[in-house]
Amino acid sequence: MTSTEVTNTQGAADEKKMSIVAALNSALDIALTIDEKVLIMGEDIADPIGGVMKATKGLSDKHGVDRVRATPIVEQTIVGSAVGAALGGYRPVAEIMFMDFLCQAMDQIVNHAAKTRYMSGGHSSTPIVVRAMIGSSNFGAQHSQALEGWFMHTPGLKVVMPSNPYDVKGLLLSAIFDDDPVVFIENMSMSYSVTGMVPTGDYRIPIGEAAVVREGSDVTLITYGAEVHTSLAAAEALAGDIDVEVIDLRSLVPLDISTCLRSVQKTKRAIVVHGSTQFCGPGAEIAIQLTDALWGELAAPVARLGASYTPVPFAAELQSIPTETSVIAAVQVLAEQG
Amino acid sequence: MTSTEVTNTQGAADEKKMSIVAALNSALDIALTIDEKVLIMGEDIADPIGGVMKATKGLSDKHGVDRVRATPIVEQTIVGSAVGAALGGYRPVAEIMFMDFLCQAMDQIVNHAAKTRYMSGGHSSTPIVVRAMIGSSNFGAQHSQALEGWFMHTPGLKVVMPSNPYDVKGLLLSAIFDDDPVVFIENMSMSYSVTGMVPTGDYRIPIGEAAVVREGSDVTLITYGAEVHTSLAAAEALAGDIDVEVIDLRSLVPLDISTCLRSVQKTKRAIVVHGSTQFCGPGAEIAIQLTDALWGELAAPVARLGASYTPVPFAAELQSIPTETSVIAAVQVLAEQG
Amino acid sequence: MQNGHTGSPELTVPAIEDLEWMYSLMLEAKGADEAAAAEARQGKLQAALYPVRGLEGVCAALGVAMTDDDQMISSYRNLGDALACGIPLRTIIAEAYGRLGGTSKGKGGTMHLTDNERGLITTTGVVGSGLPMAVGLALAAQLDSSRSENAARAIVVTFGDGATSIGSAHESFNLAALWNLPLVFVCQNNQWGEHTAIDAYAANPNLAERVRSYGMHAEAVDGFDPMATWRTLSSALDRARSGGGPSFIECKTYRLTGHSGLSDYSYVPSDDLSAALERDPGPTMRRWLLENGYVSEARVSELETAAENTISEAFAFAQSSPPPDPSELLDDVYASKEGFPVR
Amino acid sequence: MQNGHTGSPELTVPAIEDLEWMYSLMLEAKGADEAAAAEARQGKLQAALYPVRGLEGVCAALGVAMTDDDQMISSYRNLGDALACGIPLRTIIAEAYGRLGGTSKGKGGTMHLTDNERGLITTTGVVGSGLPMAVGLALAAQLDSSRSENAARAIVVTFGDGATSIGSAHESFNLAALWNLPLVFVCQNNQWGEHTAIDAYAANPNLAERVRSYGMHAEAVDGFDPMATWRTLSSALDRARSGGGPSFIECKTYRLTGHSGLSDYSYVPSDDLSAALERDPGPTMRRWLLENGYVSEARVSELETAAENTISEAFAFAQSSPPPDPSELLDDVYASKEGFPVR
Ligand SMILES: Cc1ncc(C[n+]2csc(CCOP(=O)(O)OP(=O)(O)O)c2C)c(N)n1
Ligand SMILES: Cc1ncc(C[n+]2csc(CCOP(=O)(O)OP(=O)(O)O)c2C)c(N)n1
Ligand SMILES: [Mg+2]
Ligand SMILES: [Mg+2]
Repeated sequence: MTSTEVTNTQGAADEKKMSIVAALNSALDIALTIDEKVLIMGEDIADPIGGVMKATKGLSDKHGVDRVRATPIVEQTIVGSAVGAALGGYRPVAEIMFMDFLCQAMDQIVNHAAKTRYMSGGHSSTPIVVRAMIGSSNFGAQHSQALEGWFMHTPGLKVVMPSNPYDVKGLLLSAIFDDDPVVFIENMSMSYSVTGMVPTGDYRIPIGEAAVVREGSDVTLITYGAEVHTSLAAAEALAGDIDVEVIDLRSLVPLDISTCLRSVQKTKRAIVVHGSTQFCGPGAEIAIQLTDALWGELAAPVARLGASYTPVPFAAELQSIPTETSVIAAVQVLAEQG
Repeated sequence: MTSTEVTNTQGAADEKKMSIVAALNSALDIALTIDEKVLIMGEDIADPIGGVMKATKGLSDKHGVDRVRATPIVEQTIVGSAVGAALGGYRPVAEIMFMDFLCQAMDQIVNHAAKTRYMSGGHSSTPIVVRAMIGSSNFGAQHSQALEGWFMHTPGLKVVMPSNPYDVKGLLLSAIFDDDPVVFIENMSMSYSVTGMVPTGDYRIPIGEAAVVREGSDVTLITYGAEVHTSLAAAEALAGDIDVEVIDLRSLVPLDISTCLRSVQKTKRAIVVHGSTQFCGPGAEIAIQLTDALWGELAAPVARLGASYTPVPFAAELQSIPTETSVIAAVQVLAEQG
Repeated sequence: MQNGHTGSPELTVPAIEDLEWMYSLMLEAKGADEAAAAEARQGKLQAALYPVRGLEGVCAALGVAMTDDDQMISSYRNLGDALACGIPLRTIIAEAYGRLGGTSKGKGGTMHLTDNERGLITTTGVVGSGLPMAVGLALAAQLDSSRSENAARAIVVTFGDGATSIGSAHESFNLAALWNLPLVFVCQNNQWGEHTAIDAYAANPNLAERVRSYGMHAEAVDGFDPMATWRTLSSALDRARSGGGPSFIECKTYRLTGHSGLSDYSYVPSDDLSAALERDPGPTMRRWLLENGYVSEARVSELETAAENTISEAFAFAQSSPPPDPSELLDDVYASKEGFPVR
Repeated sequence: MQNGHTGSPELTVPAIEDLEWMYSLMLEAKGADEAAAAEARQGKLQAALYPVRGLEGVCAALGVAMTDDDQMISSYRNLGDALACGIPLRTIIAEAYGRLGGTSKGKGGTMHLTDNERGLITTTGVVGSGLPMAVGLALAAQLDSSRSENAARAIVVTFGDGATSIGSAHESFNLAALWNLPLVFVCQNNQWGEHTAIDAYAANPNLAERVRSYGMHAEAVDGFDPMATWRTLSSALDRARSGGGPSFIECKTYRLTGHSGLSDYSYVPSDDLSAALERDPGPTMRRWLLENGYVSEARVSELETAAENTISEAFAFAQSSPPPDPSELLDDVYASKEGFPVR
């Protein structure tokens, strides 16, 4: 699925079909195994339950509740204590159930984790990973927000948002062993439904490298996370008619704009597709960077398709987030333009 | 300074030279006087001190500590109780000293204030104003962030960021009597240094109307808040050489893109200048909207000049935020392009 | 809440009509939870569901203790609280189906029931976030009563035991005490926060003791005993209305199901669960009503049949209520749509 | 902290060298605060300044009670805390001037002193935010000591009385108690949070009592009495190091200046202030040292002269230290610069 080189240090040959949750679990298990400085903290993450999504299932039994620590309901202190443990030499992974609850932890993420290196004149590192999940409209407006745009706008953080089990595992391992704080974002809609072959051993995918997940010559869709699948479905539906290239950014900070540029230089037409609010969102940054770099070369303005300027509605009839249909429509409009 | 019509309901003729703090004080005093449902809450806001910036000086003595309430250090609950009081029929103004501390209150602003109307199917209103101040690098990286981009990216909020006492007063009065939650952002650097003639009575400036604060024909600078002054200074410095138009957005949500379009249709060149981080910031949204609407008409890509991708450094030698010099340089580069 | 009932604490037990209403509420809450879970299991209902099981008695007591003027802020586990406010079951269920007939026109969903007329001012899905809002709502009530001749109203905020861990709770306790607000913190202590037991997350699980140290009235009551709960809540509400300040009432129960509608709860120690089930508040109240002769067997059956009818009528109403039109997506974000981005 | 000193609580008073060091620290803190304020008043120093005045005795006691292995997280009012960790005054002052010779190369400023080698792990400018980080740092210490033969270390977090209002403090108290962490919460209670007195923001201003209810050791001590403070802190630190869990020590003092370097404090009741000034810890300690014959008049003068020299040397060093080069703006954001936006 990806073109990225794989560093496979143990059991290279072994692969298994995994869900995203299984890939998360495998990455966490490996990290806990190979480095005693790795810790996990979060609500309900200890066995027997092993996390509300079961991403940590079996890990406290195997590695001990000292290292896989269930916490009270204290998002601010989950992240804050991760920052403190990182300053004390550990590599903590903080699990926050729904991304919306990162609102409780913004101070520790933004004022502390993102800034300790700078404010200490480079003397301190804060190697934490904050894992958080974008929920779904079935839970309503407080359990479904995609807030990656905030973190992209916060210097000092890395932001990762993979779309498949292989990338999830390789990027989570990279994130845990990265010396900078990483916000690692998962989509609940993919947790069990997206599966794929994943090496059982340790491998890393570099943070900051996009993947061309479908080649095409007419229009480039630049996307990440769950919208990779929406975009791929739209591309398939349009196949034969419009030839669509799809780029899975995988990381948002650092942002692999070169891979995007190479593609759009070829297609001359691009749409950035994402599940977060369109207005003042990631797509605006990507679109203007492409416009700037390819001034005079584009066949039409770089388009965006993000979520509507509304809270996420509960009723299924109200669609705020890009769908296969809306992506298809956007591609068709763009292909006609210019 | 602005072209906006003024609704002056009392003492139309009376004007006074005011600092921004005096304008804030006057707006709050009028609001408390004309509507008993107006409340103010925040740390240290009661007399004798009347707020760390003295914006509420004299108000608790005049209107009572019941309505001008000093709170403990509880940003989350300052905003949360404002939301609750608003749901109970009041119009609370929550004062948060430094905008960085809004990190503590994101849940109440984003998950609650911004969404109660929608989540209640339109049955509830949450007419709060959250006043917060962008500090300065003298205080370091945790007291100097410009976070308006986050709030623009959050549907359900209005975002106001005025640049002068006249606008401050007229917009704050509008914000208080607006039925939606408003994030009202002040720049510490202007609090006392920027003064102007301000009517002593009640008048309102509509939220969502930009002002052309300097006319010019070569390049448009689109800006707001403290960077209006930086931009005006740069424009003056360039006068005779490059003729610069300056737009003060005043409100970011709703965003008055029409005023920007009218200007850029004329100048064909624009730079968005702001003190918040450039990457994934307000400038990206404005730039891509202009690009889209004026496709084929622009002489050069819409440029951006925001803060560098760093925490705000303390040492004065390190400049992360646009300066007169950097704005001048950006205008010169743009004027040569295309 | 029962129309016109003032929740006076002098009575040892509520009036017969209130007792019947309490029992009916408990039946409706339990039955509706079960019916919703069944619908969800069949894939016919796409909604997060948080059953009230174990807390029915607390909700019923609250419904009688609150007056029509009192107001509440609730959380995701809100079905019983909503009934306590007197909200018709059918609008609650319609909201779960995302239909126009719901309390929020289907836009909020199960975690965001709102009915301003009936006093359910807002419902939060974020643990602990109701408390700061309740502080503000209580401030509004306090200011209103200082300005008018109208009867003072009290504010109730409901939340779980797990919510006492989070920072917003602490800030709110202090502020409520400091400002002497007419606020009753109703802690629905079911001994679990999702999958974590109270002893595993609280160094001192005596929550009332902890909150007492803020300088406010705090007490624990057996939430499986609806009468004791009613008395304790009534006096807390009276205290609030009469200027006596806030209270923290820890209603001790036990969670009789999983955390959410369909979630596994095999991790709950079976001894604890069966001991708790012995004290299941619905059957307990039924026995008590009969043993003390407050109602006859026949009347109990009547109430049970009525509750069943209410439930099936509610689901039928919900299922036949139209969904919002796709064009309504952009409504209700702001007071007016003018000038705002659509995407 | 004093090199090699173990802070043993069996001694009634610290060793003479420690007593002298304590007095010197108090002089340096007060003198440096004053010199910095004078510089700021003349516009020569552009920095937020939060004087330690009133807390010098607490910082001095902490410096002796902590071992070299112990670690601290402090807040904006950190000059005395930094000296307690043994950080040379000149790097503290150089940071205030934004110079390369500062603890953070001038990038952090006065509110963000950091010296990992000397145990000052981080300093926050956000009220209350140090506590969650201290929980994590104490967790690291606990895990480290469970894995090695090395002596256990304790973690100290300092914060003001006003910080006890905010949610993060509450979350941290519970977690520290729950996890039995080697953590000492040192509440520098100067009776004021900026311009608001403790009685105006806390319904129960007995902070130790409040924190005790979390199930941890909590006590108040007279922070104007450096010996009593030293004894209390020493035994709290010993308890932490020996697995006895966390403590909350409320050091009661009074703020002897304005909240910040140049701020007005005419709102402080003058009777309270003059009563507090009678107990000014520096002069108190001086008298006590002399009266008890620990040091001679001559030695006291020597220490005073030395402190003055240290202060002037520190300002001279700071002023002559070069500022960072403009090109360093983009350094230290990430471990490596590659791939990141510059604007
Ligand atoms: C801030 C926040 N963190 C986590 C969650 C996820 N969550 C939902 S309910 C719950 C448990 C709450 O326990 P408790 O307060 O005891 O209430 P109960 O569900 O038992 O009624 C959790 C952790 C949330 N909704 N909000
Ligand atoms: C979260 C937050 N809110 C507000 C402030 C502004 N502020 C700085 S110091 C202070 C008072 C703190 O009082 P206290 O905790 O008693 O410490 P002291 O300053 O007295 O040492 C306030 C409100 C802040 N820095 N952080
Ligand atoms: Mg519970
Ligand atoms: Mg204080």
